[in-house]
Amino acid sequence: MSEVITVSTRRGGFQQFDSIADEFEEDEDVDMSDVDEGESGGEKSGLQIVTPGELVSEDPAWMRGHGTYFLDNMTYSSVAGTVSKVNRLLSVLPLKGRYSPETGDHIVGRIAEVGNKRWRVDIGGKQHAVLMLGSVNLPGGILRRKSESDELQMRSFLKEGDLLNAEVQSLFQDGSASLHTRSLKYGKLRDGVFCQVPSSLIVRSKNHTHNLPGNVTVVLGVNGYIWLRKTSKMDSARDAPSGASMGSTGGPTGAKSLKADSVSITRLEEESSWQIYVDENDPTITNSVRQTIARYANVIKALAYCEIGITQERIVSAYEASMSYSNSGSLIEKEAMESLGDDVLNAEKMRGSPL
Amino acid sequence: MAKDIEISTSEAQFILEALKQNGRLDGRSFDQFRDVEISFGREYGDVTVKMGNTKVQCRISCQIAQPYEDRPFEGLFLISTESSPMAGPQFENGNNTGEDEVLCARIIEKAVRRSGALDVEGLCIVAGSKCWAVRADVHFLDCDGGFIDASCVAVMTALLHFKKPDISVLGDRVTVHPVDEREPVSLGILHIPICVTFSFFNPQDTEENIKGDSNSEIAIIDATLKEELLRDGTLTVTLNKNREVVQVSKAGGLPMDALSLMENCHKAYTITERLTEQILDVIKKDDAERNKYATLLSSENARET
Amino acid sequence: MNVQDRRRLLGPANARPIAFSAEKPVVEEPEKDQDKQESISLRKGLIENSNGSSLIEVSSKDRQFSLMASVYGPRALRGSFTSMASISIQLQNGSQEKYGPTQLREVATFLTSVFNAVVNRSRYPKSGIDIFVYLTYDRDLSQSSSSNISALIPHCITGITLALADAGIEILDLASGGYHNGNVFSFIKNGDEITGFWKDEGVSNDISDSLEICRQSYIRYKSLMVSTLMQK
Amino acid sequence: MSRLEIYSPEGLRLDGRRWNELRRFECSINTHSHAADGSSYLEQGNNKVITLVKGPQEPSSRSQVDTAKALLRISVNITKFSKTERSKTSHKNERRVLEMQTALVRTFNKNVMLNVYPRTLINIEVHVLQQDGGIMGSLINGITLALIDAGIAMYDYISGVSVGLYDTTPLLDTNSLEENAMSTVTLGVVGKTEKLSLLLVEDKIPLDRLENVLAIGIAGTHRIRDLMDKELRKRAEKRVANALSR
Amino acid sequence: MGLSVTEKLYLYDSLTSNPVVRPDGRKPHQFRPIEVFTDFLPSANGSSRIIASDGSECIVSIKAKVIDHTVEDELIHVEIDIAGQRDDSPQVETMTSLLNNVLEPRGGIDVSKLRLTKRYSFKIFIDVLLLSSASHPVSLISMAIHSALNSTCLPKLVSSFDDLEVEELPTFHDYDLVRLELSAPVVFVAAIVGDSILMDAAAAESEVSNNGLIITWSNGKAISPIRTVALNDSDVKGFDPKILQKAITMVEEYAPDVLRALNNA
Repeated sequence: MSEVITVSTRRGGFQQFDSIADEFEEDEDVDMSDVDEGESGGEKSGLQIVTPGELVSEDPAWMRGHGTYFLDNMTYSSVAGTVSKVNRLLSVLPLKGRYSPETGDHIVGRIAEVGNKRWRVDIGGKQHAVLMLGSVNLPGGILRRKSESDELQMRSFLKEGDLLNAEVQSLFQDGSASLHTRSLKYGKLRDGVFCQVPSSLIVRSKNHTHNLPGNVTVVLGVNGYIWLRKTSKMDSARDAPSGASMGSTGGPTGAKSLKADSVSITRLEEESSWQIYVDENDPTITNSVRQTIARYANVIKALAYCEIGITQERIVSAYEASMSYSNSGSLIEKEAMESLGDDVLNAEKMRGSPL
Repeated sequence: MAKDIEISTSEAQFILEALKQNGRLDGRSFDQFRDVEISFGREYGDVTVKMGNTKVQCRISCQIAQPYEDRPFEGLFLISTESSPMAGPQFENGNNTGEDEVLCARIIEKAVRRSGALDVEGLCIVAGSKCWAVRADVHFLDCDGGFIDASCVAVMTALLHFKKPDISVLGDRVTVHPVDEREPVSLGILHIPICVTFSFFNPQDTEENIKGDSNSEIAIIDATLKEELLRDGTLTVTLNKNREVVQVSKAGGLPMDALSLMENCHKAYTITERLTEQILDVIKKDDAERNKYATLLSSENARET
Repeated sequence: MNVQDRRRLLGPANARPIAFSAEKPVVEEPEKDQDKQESISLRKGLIENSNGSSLIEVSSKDRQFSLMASVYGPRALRGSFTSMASISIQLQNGSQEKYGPTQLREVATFLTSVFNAVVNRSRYPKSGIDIFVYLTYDRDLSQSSSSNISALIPHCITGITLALADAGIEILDLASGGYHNGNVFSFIKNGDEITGFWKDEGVSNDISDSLEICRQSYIRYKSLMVSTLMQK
Repeated sequence: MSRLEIYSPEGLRLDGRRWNELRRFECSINTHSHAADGSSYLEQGNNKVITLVKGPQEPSSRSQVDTAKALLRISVNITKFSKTERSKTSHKNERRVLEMQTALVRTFNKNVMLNVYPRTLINIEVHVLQQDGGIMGSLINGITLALIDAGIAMYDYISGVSVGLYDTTPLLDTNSLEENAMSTVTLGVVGKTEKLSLLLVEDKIPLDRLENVLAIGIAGTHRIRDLMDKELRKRAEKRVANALSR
Repeated sequence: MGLSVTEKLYLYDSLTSNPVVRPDGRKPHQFRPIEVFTDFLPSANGSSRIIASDGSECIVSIKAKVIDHTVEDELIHVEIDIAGQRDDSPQVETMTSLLNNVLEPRGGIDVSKLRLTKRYSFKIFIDVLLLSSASHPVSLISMAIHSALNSTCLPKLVSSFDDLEVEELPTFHDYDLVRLELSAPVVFVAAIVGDSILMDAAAAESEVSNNGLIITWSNGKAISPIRTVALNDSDVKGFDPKILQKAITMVEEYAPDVLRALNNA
């Protein structure tokens, strides 16, 4: 393999029809009478696969969810995907599609437009999300009322292109999201790089910000937007031994927790000042941290390439497996990505934790 | 489009509800074509067609030109359709790339020109170097729906009506004789295509249209502008009286059962027959009118019969 | 959605016919060294309607040509917010249709990237600066050298810089360039920085030889520009 | 090409097919996952068509916002090299292409559940790399596949095919040689129904033969629907199996 | 694309630090892998499709026509179609002009191979369809043209070469084809970030580049056209003259590897 570039070629074809060349043995002539093919195949996996226009159920008792439409008692599928029956709700989950926001999702977004008292945020969905001026922390105190001068200097808080993480506060009638950043864990993102994976690979969970080995923190947006950064003081505070940052349970670390609290209160004010919107990175990011971040970015892309769901454990496991490649730049090759994916899955099987 | 015509919700509901109850605003039945009025201008090939409030004018002109290199034995034939804000605010000056305008122009093109309604070989004067170029200019004067149908009648009547100057060819020399010198000659018309447009409405939900078997979709013939604005789909069938389908265009819109589309084609045929007759009739009448003194003015000696 | 009435062909409300100002002083190179290959003269502020303009006339042994540059702006841009001025440059043939439209377009794109690095664009958010260059006259005197557009590029850069300065638009430095042996360099900061390089003929090893020669041209054009701008 | 060879007395066509045979039909989806939300590549005989579906997405301008439903846009790019003889002029803005685009938009407007995606834009780009007759049908099939791949809700498949009429024999799925020699009918059919979304006849056909032609056309589109469905299911099963094993 | 200020700062610092840290860990001279497919258009004389790992994609068709070269002297004709752009858009026109320069006979391409007889030649029509591109596409396009020309086969001439006297059109063998061995130049784009030079810059890297250099490589040497090109709209700056030579040296060092990979694979 060349150190400079890999080129894979194929003659005589438009693309690799991957392993689906086994068909067309059958005659393709058409008779006036319709030959109805068994459409109920594909249940080997136990999941029912349906395609648009297909009858999903004749039972009128179901409530019809996304991906379906109905006529009289019949429910039909409107997308290609798998049938999901939750309680009395019948829906079809498409195999692919854009991110659909849900209330409470922790997402990463990019400012697309600064509007009247609101920002429009690209979150990789069907529509931009809205971030109201009233839904962000304003400089100079967390509980301050927004003023007219704030409206005029919105671009000095967040401007086009800026990245932030936020929570979906509510959904509008048409399915678009309203965001908020009224917590110190949300807001403008700094000190790192952005990467993107299909949103279906991110599992909704309680926590989407993880500190990784090598002094790197990852924010896994539910929408598939990911931010990798150098672990900040705040990040490490969050991961400090339980109780320390929460300051709730007293116990043997009571004294310590008091101290932690006082730190966080002073920082709270500090963070609520202009500091939270400043466009500067931590000046102490070392070259080795940068290299670690690049490696993590490649590891995440490899997991996405193998269509493996992305979790903190898998990122760490893939990161460790990737150490066999001394140069993280070789992880952009397909073979390397595939073997990394296999390594992760094998390691999971060995440990017997299928997630 | 320059301005979209808006139709109020209550009016739209009223029209649709009426259709569901088998009624149309102007009292016509679903299969009833509006009466067609054809009138002629002073010159040959100047025709105005009126259908209700819709008014289309077509004028034929010709000149001598060079044939296309790859078709030396054929004359040229061009149909140009011009819409202007005069016909309605939905049209824009000088911009004929709107969806409806393009479709309308293409259908007339296919119905008349591509189907060979005009004998283009008869337009050849000297093979490869000289031929007649016939041009039909269609102007939309007033729009109340049914442009395609009216234009087609206008173009065909005008072509039948038109007379080009007589010529004599002597080697490479072509002499065009002025109309007052020699009787002009008619164009060769091979068949008369007639367009009939159906508009479809779906009285029920889309689900019923796609999955149901009631086939309850409504099809009306010759919609007015308001009906056109509200319709879910359209079909233009072009036929001639030889029972030939010249062109069919159902460019998307409400899915319709194949059998009911066939039924529509058959309905269109009866209208085709009637309109063809009407056209031939008015041509004959106009010809008689124009030539009523012909026998008197003839320099020939009268013969005993 | 279509609020503008486009049915009538009206010019902008404040349109004025083009007007040329009274004769402006010309800065010509002192004719001290006759062995110089080319003589050049610069003028500024010729077109009253524009915010800034310039005229360059060059004649050498084997080529004579002149070009005019005019600058309109900065003017307000409609639409979404942009944090920097956007520069658009158009190149036009004069009476002779010498260069093809795609070729002119490519040079214009090149010039745009040069001036994106020269104009202090962040000073003019949400604005546009339109620059027009007319290649008014271009004649080959010698049959031998193929008349290519490359040799004109340094003069285009000089012309645009002068017109920008005339328009009072902030620029980081006076940009200009030189042409030698098929290589074009555009410089700023006394030749310490390249803002553009263009080569349409020959191989790569002749580049370093041309660098110094082009830098000399740049310094010469720059001093001429300075004296033009100092004129009242 | 002599007219006689179009359909031999033995019942064989120029390319060896019988009257009711389709051309080779191969398709795959998700071929351009980086560039689009849904994509397909289709070979129907010698027709080769790439379709990219982008969206539903935020419209780039205010005029494209419809508060009730998504706006569907289709642009058809017929490349200059798509025919054996390279065309000198660009096909963009040709009236014939504009007509095709309009017909396609109106076909899919009624079949895609646009009301599910208010205030968005669905942009479809079709690139015809090679054409050999019956292109409209291939465009319809390609778009259907790409829309399904994008996970956009639609009522049913739409499949398209062209049928020619040679004397009294209808010939299914015509190629360009056949298309030049006889009248053809293009159909776009909804799912396994007999409902026609699109019907185009561009040359003379006896009225009393039309029904026959439509019947074989409908049967042909049903077969194409099944072939597309098969490919989609195969893909879906692979993905589901993949997801379960991981 | 529009990056945030902090992203740009982070990237710029990474790309200008020592050693250079690219966001995907590549070495400064390292290219991303590409996939090339050829000979998929039977109605064309040659065809290729090239896909970069970021999904950028380009399709090229080669069609040949016999012309009388005593009448018409343009033997190679390139046309570009960029999906979603008008034919007269600045990007299309600039790219057409640039590629016409790249494929200019006086540069690297040997047009004598298109010569059929004393009177007739093949004229090659190169149609480029750029389906999508994330960064400056010229490199991808030139590689696609290179592969397409590599795969091009033309009918074999059976009539005599000397036809100046005899008035006859060239005739060809019924099915024998001859491989056209025309090696098209490959164009490289080097991104300049501070004092660093990067090959095959990704979209985000282009976004923070101070400038870019287009360098044409043919028959083992860097040739014209060579020129600077802005890789983004906002951060274009001047650069040290030394960088120019450094970038060319870098291309000279690694281009042979790229061509070998492109031709052998």
